[in-house]
Amino acid sequence: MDGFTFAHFQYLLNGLGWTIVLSLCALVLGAIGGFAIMLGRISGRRWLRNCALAYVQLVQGTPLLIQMFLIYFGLGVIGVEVPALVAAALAMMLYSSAFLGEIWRGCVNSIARTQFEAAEAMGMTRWQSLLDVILPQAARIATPPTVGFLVQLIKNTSLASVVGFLELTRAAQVINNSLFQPFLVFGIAACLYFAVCYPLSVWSRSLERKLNAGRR
Amino acid sequence: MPAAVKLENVVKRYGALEVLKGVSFDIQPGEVVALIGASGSGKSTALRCINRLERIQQGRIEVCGREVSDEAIDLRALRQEVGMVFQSYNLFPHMTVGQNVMLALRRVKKIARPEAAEIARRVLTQVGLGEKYDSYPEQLSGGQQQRVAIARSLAMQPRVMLFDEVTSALDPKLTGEVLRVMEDLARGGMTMVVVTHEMAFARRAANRVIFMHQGNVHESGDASILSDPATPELRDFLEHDL
Amino acid sequence: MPAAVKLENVVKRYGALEVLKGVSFDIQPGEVVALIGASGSGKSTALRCINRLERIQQGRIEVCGREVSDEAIDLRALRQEVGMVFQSYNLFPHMTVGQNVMLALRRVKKIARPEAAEIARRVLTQVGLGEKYDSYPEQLSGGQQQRVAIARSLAMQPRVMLFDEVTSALDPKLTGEVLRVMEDLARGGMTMVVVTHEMAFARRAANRVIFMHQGNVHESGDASILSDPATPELRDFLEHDL
Amino acid sequence: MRYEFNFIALAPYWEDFLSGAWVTIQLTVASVVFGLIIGVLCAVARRSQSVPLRTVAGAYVETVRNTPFIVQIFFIFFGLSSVGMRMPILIAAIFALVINVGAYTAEIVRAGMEAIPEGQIEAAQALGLSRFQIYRDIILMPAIEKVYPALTSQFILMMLTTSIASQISAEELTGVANNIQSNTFRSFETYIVIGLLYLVVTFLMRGTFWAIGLWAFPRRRKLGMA
Amino acid sequence: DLQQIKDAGRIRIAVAMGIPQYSYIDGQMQPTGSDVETAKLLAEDLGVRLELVEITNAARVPTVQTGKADLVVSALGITDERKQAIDFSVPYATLAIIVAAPESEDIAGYEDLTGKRIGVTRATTNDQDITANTSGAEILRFEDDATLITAAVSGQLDIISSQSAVLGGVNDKRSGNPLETKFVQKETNLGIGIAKGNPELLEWTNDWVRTNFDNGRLREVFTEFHDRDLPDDLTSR
Ligand SMILES: Nc1ncnc2c1ncn2[C@@H]1O[C@H](COP(=O)(O)OP(=O)(O)OP(=O)(O)O)[C@@H](O)[C@H]1O
Ligand SMILES: Nc1ncnc2c1ncn2[C@@H]1O[C@H](COP(=O)(O)OP(=O)(O)OP(=O)(O)O)[C@@H](O)[C@H]1O
Ligand SMILES: [Mg+2]
Ligand SMILES: [Mg+2]
Repeated sequence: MDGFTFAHFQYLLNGLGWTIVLSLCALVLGAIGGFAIMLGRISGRRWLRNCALAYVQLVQGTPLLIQMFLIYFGLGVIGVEVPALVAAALAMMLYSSAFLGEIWRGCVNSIARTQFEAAEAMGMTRWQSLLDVILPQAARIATPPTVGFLVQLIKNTSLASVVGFLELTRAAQVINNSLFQPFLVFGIAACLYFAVCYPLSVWSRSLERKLNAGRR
Repeated sequence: MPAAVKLENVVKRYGALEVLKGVSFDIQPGEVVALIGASGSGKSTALRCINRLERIQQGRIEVCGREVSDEAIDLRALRQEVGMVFQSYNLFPHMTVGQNVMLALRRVKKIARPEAAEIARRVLTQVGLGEKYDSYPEQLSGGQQQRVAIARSLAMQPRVMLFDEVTSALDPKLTGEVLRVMEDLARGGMTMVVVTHEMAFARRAANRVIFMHQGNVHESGDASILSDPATPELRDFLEHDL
Repeated sequence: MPAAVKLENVVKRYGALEVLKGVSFDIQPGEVVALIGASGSGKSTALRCINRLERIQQGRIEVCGREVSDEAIDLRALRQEVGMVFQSYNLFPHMTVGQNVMLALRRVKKIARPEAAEIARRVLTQVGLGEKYDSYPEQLSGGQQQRVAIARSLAMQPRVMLFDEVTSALDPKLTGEVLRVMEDLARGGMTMVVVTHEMAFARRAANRVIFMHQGNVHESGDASILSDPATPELRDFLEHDL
Repeated sequence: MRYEFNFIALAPYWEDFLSGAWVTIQLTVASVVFGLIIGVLCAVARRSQSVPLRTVAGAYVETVRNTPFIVQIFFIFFGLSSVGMRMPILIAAIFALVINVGAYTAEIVRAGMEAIPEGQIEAAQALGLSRFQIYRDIILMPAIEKVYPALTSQFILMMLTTSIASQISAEELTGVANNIQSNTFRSFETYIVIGLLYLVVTFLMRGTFWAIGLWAFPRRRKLGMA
Repeated sequence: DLQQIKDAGRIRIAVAMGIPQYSYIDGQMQPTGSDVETAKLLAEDLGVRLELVEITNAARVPTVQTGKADLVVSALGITDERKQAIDFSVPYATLAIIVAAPESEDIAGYEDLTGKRIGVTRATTNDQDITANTSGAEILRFEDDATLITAAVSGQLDIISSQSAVLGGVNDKRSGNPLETKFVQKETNLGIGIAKGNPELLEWTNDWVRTNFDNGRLREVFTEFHDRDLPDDLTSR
């Protein structure tokens, strides 16, 4: 057991690859789910609103780790065989859809109700008003918090190790288990995370500034 | 000929607060009616009930022969008859002036793009904004925005227009321009209900004045009631007019 | 006796845009001056320069004998002399009406709470809002908010008050009330600068009228210039007044 | 179905579950309080005129926000003991959590401050208030009120993050769950139980934040916005 | 089941990576250790391809319980409680667990741990043993051996309970004041875990363990990594 080698670094990069794949899955699937949750949360139907709210509360109220575990092994228990990637993607989708749904609902709500009224007063349907008038405006406000959430999501993919994913954090743990040099190994892992997340953070903030400037 | 707008004993409550307490009035086709009254007397609420942005608790509202208070009313059809210009314009900030005007033409009336664009240009020219077609709302002054809002409603060729304080915060010159547009419309036979707090404007624009007081129609008549009010409330309201 | 407010050749630029192009005027203690002019002519900017919310690029401004354009000026002292009522009120939404009025009394003048509360009640009563002491701004109608903003400035007993379009969006009755408050203040000897786009208001409130046009003082004189303008620009501006 | 659920097997461990929940709550409360203080200070620092102050605060916020918590907690726990500071586990965990949540809080509060309309500040200036007074009375409280829902969510997320403190041997809910399931091998049952306990803690937190909001922002109560 | 494994031509064996000497990653980033090599032998003899399922400590039992893997060969001690959840083969190896501390500490048995701060790896036999036999000790439970070692190296801890193989790693990194074995807690029998309801697979595995223990292959693999021998009577314990 000697020092940190290039092979170790490749192993970490490989882990980073999985981290990115999982994050993209979570983002894409979560965006679809989150859109549905957002629609549910602003729906005119009370039962739909309540269902969406209950979903959000449930998912936001339990750790992702436990959700992963219950989905991966839980589906196994009831006899549904899912590959780890599917289970992890499913759990991340549930998780991110709850958060994205809430973020987007906030953005839609922050578009003044009068915009809805103006559209409806011209005879447009609710759906047309949403698509043509509300969403394009909400999308602008929603970009910074969505990117901000994505940064957190990338780091949370580390929890997928419980279902056997060798993503970046787990790869670092495995290496540390043979090298016992936590500062070095985790330091490098932290740098890799930083290299991915920081540009996103910067981008998110420049977007925020641009949008704020537009509003003043 | 049926009334263009008819309210019968309309009651509107927000929770415990009764905002309209049994309002009745008729507006004939082609009439221009000014709705005046103190702040909080229910003028905006009355307009909003007329095009069913609010539901009423009692009474009836009829617009161009349609029963507005009917639960099963076809809202889209109603709103093609009734245009509304909001106090705060409510333009869509992410669309150009042209797109603002075209939107409902294309989505509601399903008019093809080139034709809709042509209509948009025409009504914008009518309100003196032909050259602002490609500007965004925030690039316009207040008065220009207000006129875009008017054009946006006009493009749909409604039979009734509801104006909510369209000249607040405009300087005299811009107020004059809006007034001119409305006079054109009146000549074209459009029915209009105008909420305003500028008495000079009411006097000039309206055939008839309705004075609201604490959720009721308190006095109404032609513009002469503004110089010769019958009730002490209207007299008190006007007293401070400069 | 020195002028209460004195501008000498004031130039104010935003980047390349020259908004004030060498404005000069004097206002004597106790005078009420109406500042009129088209939208964008620089009226609000002039007010903001007077209490140093904006720095100027050239010229001098003096308020009650203090050199405003001096870099080392004691801003807090200046602002105890000059009160400002903003066009958009700018009440603090998280405080009650009473707290809004008391804030500066307690923080700036270091007046104890009970005494400050008493002053707040008194000025609120003066503007007819005694019973709104515990309400929050958003529970008030527009006119009431405007009067709270006036009370908030008044409580500090400034020697000069700057009013930026304080009567837009008020109905005649409320406009009349605000006018009455201002007349009281004028009788008390307060110096006031009033930006307005309502000519009737200017006519009634002001001893003197200053007409701004494209960043310059274009014409000034007593209220009679409103009926008998000397320059074609002022004539054009007034032409549309109803 | 091959698996038979057996929650009875967990019954002897109920005290352990509760003590785990209690540790989680302690970690959470301490981190919320100190995290909020750090966050507000950093938000103010990031808006200050002083370049060094801004840079330091910015570097802290960016470093923490863009690296995973587990790395941070390792560095703090083992890093400090390497230089001879051996502190109780709970304190070390709280220290790491505060540093983490402080950075997120700083960003949220800063966004709230930036959303205060310029006119509010001008009005306060025109009344003669000093910079400090304006910060305290006109910017900070309304900013926190504006972002209160976002803060609540962030603190709940942080509460869920405390589970990582089990890595450095804190006996909070997740750590306790791992102990119990290694004894009983009733993994699902254990995870379901702690899932429910986390939900309970979440609801407690939401309730507490709601109550604090009522007290701290009387306007919301009076206007029925809460 | 056994037939299904043969039909599929591959066997899935779960291994928790990161148990020093039993399963870890070598310099070429290849999994190795006594458990990994045992798994390779087993697959070879069954005549199927080996598919290693790399998991975490906590997931060892659920992974076979829910059929994510056919077997778990991962330093899993045979206990009565675990037997209720899964089936075990006869023992194929042992885990010697010890208490270690610097020379200066005067520790000879569990009772000397009272009032001391001792580190263990969570969810292991050590953890259970120390928890059951000490009173008044401050027990720190870390999620894996590496974290425990780091704690001992960085000075958070002086006393650890772990498997003997860990000691080398600790003393390599620890600056002075090396840890030494104070007493042996016990030697736990390790079994191969199988989901309940697979009698054929269980039987085949038992036969395989006995055969290969007797012919010395399993003992060879073990000694290669652990510097000690397995007891002779292991498979009949
Ligand atoms: N959504 C609402 N919920 C509760 N009360 C409301 C609501 N909308 C309006 N009100 C109340 O109804 C009353 C009438 O409001 P309305 O907007 O119709 O007044 P208005 O005559 O248009 O006054 P203004 O001249 O100030 O615009 C007011 O007292 C107002 O507070
Ligand atoms: N912060 C700023 N940056 C750039 N330009 C500005 C800024 N503030 C004002 N202006 C410009 O300065 C000019 C004068 O503005 P000002 O607000 O003084 O006009 P005003 O006379 O008060 O008009 P109104 O009657 O519409 O209030 C306008 O053209 C405006 O666009
Ligand atoms: Mg209104
Ligand atoms: Mg202005």
